[in-house]
Amino acid sequence: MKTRVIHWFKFASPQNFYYLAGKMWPWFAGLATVLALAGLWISFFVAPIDAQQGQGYRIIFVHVPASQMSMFIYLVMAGWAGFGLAFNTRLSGMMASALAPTGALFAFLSLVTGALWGKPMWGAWWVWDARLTSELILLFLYLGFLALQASIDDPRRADKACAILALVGAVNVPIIYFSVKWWNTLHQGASVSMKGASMATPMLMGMLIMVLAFWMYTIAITLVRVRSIILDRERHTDWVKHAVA
Amino acid sequence: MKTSHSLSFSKLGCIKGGRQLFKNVDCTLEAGNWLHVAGANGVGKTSLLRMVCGLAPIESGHIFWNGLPIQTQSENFRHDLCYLGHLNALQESMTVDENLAFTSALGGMTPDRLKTQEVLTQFGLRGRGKQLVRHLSQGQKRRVALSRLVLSPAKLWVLDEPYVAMDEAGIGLLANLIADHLSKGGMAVLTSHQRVAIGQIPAQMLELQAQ
Amino acid sequence: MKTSHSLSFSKLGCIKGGRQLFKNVDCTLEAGNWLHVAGANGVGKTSLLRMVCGLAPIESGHIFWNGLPIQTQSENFRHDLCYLGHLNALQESMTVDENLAFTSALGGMTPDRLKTQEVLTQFGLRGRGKQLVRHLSQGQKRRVALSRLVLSPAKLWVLDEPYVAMDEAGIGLLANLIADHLSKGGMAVLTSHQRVAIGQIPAQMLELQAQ
Amino acid sequence: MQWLSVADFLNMGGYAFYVWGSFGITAAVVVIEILQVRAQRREILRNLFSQSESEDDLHQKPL
Amino acid sequence: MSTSLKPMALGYVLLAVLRREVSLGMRQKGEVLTPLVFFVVIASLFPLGVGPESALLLRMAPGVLWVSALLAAMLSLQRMFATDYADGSLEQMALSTTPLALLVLAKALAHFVLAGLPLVFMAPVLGLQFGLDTRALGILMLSLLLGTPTLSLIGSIGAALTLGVRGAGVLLSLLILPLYIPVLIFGAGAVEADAAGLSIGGHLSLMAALLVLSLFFSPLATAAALRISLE
Amino acid sequence: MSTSLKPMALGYVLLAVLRREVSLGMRQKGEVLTPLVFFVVIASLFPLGVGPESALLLRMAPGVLWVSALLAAMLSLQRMFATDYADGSLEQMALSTTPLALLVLAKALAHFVLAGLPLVFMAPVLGLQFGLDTRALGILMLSLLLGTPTLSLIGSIGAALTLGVRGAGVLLSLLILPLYIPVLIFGAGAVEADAAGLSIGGHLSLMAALLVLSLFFSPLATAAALRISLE
Ligand code: HEM
Ligand SMILES: Nc1ncnc2c1ncn2[C@@H]1O[C@H](COP(=O)(O)OP(=O)(O)OP(=O)(O)O)[C@@H](O)[C@H]1O
Ligand SMILES: Nc1ncnc2c1ncn2[C@@H]1O[C@H](COP(=O)(O)OP(=O)(O)OP(=O)(O)O)[C@@H](O)[C@H]1O
Ligand SMILES: [Mg+2]
Ligand SMILES: [Mg+2]
Repeated sequence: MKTRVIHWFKFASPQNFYYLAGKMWPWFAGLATVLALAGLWISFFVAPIDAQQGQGYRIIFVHVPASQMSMFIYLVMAGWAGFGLAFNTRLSGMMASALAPTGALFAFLSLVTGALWGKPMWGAWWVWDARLTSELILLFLYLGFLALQASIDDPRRADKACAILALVGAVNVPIIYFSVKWWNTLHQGASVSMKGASMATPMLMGMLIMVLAFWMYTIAITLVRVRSIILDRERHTDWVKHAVA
Repeated sequence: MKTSHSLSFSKLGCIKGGRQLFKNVDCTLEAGNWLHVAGANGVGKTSLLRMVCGLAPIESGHIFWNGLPIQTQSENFRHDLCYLGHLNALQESMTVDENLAFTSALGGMTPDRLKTQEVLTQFGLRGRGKQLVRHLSQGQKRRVALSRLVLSPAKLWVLDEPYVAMDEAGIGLLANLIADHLSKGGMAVLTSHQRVAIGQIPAQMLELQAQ
Repeated sequence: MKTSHSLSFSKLGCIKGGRQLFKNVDCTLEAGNWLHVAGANGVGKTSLLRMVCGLAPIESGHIFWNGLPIQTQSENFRHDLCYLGHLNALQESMTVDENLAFTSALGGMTPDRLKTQEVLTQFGLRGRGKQLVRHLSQGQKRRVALSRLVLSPAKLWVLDEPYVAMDEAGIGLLANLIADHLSKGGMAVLTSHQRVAIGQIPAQMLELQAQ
Repeated sequence: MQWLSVADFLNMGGYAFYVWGSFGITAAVVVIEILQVRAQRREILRNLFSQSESEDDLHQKPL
Repeated sequence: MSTSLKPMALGYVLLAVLRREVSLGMRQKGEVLTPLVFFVVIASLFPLGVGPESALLLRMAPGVLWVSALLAAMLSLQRMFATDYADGSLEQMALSTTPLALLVLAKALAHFVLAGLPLVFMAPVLGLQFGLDTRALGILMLSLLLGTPTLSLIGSIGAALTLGVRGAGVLLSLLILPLYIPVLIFGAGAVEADAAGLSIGGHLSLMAALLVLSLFFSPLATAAALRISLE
Repeated sequence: MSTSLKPMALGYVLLAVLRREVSLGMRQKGEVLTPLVFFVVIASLFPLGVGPESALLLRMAPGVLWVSALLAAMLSLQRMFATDYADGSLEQMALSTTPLALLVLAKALAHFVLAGLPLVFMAPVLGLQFGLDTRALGILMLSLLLGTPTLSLIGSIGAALTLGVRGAGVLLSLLILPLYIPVLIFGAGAVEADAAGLSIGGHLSLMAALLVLSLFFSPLATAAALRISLE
């Protein structure tokens, strides 16, 4: 039993992961490129015009993937963080801090593309809708994570502190989401419905492919970033000196 | 109840900021003895002491208390431990008495007015109980911090540069206090750049070397 | 330009919290000499030094610098003065280099990289320039604080327990530094519970007595 | 093909600013992130190489 | 002396910490007064910024008062552990035989007593200035009474995480303000719902749930964060 | 070395302090970002407290944004001198040959650059969320640009006065918020006046006057306050 545990941790050692990630990321990057190209093709040339929203609906092909990724990444990040706290593995913290910037960027993209969509569709850049508001709060949570990470100079302490923050945030995300939802619906009825027209198949396909492309991109960029982080954190070890020599 | 205690390090190592401070430190301290951790500035004495207390994580090697790793019995170990660091752990805007009362309370004891007064007298601070710590001199603050030792039932004293800011009388007082503690089967680990004799008990030396 | 300086106290007294710490202190210090302010904990050494620097108001008596009361020439006096207190005056979240650069800038000098590096080497801190002060050991912090002395053009050094936290090598280093300063016509006022010889220059003693 | 001309494509049915703005900012963010990650890696490698020089300094015995 | 503390002894330590914190707070007479006055000042800024229209002010009142209370409670969070950290007392607490989570709970409660409770009693006065009626004032007080302990508890996590960090004050706000949002929504929501003639049972029970949840989890998270800060 | 510093040397010291402060601020990347994010978070709290009704939000916008900016700028005030005080640097500054008022001026300017200026550029984004139009956004920015340096300057007095006092954060807010009120009234007033079709020249010139006044007096007051804190 014990040997197994040790074996497992060896597998997750930064050194091994560094090489593993080095082998893996080009594949994911390649996949991301191919899928993005395909997705873009479908978005602009295959998917038909929307009956109600005209061509403007095409924003959906970046908006929805960005929104989804921003939420998933937070979950994954909190997962890594929790794992790191529980088992005291160094890699977990590095993964969490490699994911955070990308998650924050997607949250930002979700807000910007949403705003760019909202202006023509609702006539306002922003409304205080439940979903919009909770996405904004999610961005704040990411920023808090990043700010805390940046303010603590000892990386291992920073990892642990951020792990606690991520976990506390993860507990709160559902609470925030439901409270915001309730807050909004209390005052005004369903003034805005986010569901567009029933989706045509090519639209759905395009969106799915774009979502996949975003996934691949996220994995690739995270792997590259975590490699840098590993090098930085382990710079005094011998294997790093060999690796970069 | 167990009467004899022991502290031992095995292959203890410390890395700070990617620099190996020390490694493979082995050492055993039995009841009634004291360990003088010595070495140049920045060699890692404070870091070692903080590891012993469980304030800093142990990166390599082990620290055993009564034969068990300290991490596996942290509550037990904390009960046997009294630590005094570079900082005095005194609230500047509280009086000496209030600070001591709080110290006792943290250890789960009812603060005892008479005992407190006695201790203050012993440390040359008679009549200062009602004075704010902010208004004490550096050496007086250190004395108040040290009086925690007398009030604690701990077996193991871990003292980081306890003689700092103390005048000669104060140093003598403290040395006697430690000698007394050792004679009752206590133990002490201390760092200091001054070599102060503790009663008749020879120091067990641990000289850390810059790597 | 004046070359020889003098510091003198006349009937200096200090009351803290309604308690007379000392009174009628008279003393004159000429260029090239140093004054060791000694006395038990809490006798008023720090209070005296802070009065000398103009940080605490003078309640009774006078302090003269070159024959004039220090209050009447505070800018002049500050230019001739370098004070190092119990506190190190280092920004914990800045690097050593940045702290030193700022110290120089405060004195109206351009921070000189080479000079700074030289000073750090002198104080056994070579290669530490880029390290955050937070990550230095207690003694290393004190060394950085003391390196201010070398960078300052001041004539009068006022040092409150400068040897605290320093290892033996560090104490020797500092004593040499002071001796050097004195030999160039500088002056020093310091407190310490350790009697450290400063080169061949005998200390002018000022023993404060508890009243 | 649903687009009449390149101009029609670019016009996006009058939603050019919003649609191209969205895709543009997404592309920009992706590019910036990639550049930032590369810069970060270069910086870290540079530090790694310069590290061996300062190594001697750092491992000096204190006095 | 026994190795492990008895429950009674634990209670005693809890009380001792509470007493120490409160007496420290009372020492500087400002300590209790300042969050309070801050609450007043900040709430009064709005009429100045927005203009004196009473209908508008009345509509804004629950939200503005809750936001002001939240900010007032938050501003004093930072020093929950700061001085103990700087002078080494926190190390001693971490090394004491009492579970750190318990000490932390006591500190959070002390924060509530010193910074939260006074706000509860000040709120009606400010509410009057905005033109709220008696019923609304009562509900405002009730919601603050249920909400401010949660604020102290959640806040303690942030205070522990930002310990020893430069710019801790602002960072702290950044970390915990998003977490405060549910409390704010239900708290201000309760007053508004009642004004709109709706039932407020849901709001209040949700706030109670939040309180229980944070009473349980936040001391643990805070204690873990403190140990990390001390490393 | 001459006893009294030359004007050029004075300028040099001023620059050195400015550079040090700004580089200290930039060190923790968060330092510049946090007041900014704080501004955003706090401004977003109000809709959450008040409710999502857009007409109401639009009416509140100038006041709420100005109050939020003011609070964001204020929260970072506290550390203007705090670390320098704690570590003894401030004693050294007071003992240096450079006039303390000058050092203080440099520090206040650094605070404006780090904490005030970013707010000016963030304000339009928040304005959009509240539904302000382009013209109103421009005036909002202008009023903030004129107002935030005054906030930093006035704030430095408070920061100096509350140095080393327990609970400095809250006390500080308490001391300076009343002093901030004129800036707030004219700043938010300018945006509202324009929305109501009135001229804003008066508002802006009053703000400029406040700026000049505080540029002149506040370094002196701050320096005096610092000397008192150091005693
Ligand atoms: C700043 C403004 C906006 C933000 C922050 C935002 C945020 C989000 C989020 C978080 C999702 C969830 C993705 C998921 O659950 O899979 C989403 C999905 C979506 N959004 Fe937005 N959105 C914004 C504006 C808009 C606008 C203006 C429209 C269209 C009029 C829109 C249409 C959609 C659609 C169609 C979906 C997918 C629906 C679904 O999967 O259930 N969004 N958005
Ligand atoms: N992040 C870091 N980067 C580089 N070095 C570090 C870092 N953190 C700590 N150190 C070094 O680790 C050592 C810690 O020393 P420690 O405080 O244990 O010394 P000490 O033996 O107690 O010295 P002193 O006698 O001065 O108190 C110092 O040399 C310090 O410079
Ligand atoms: N408000 C006060 N009330 C009573 N006593 C006070 C007050 N303020 C200061 N004191 C006393 O004044 C003295 C100040 O001493 P000071 O710090 O100058 O001592 P010191 O000689 O430097 O001692 P040390 O060697 O410990 O550094 C102390 O005895 C202190 O208790
Ligand atoms: Mg040490
Ligand atoms: Mg002294």
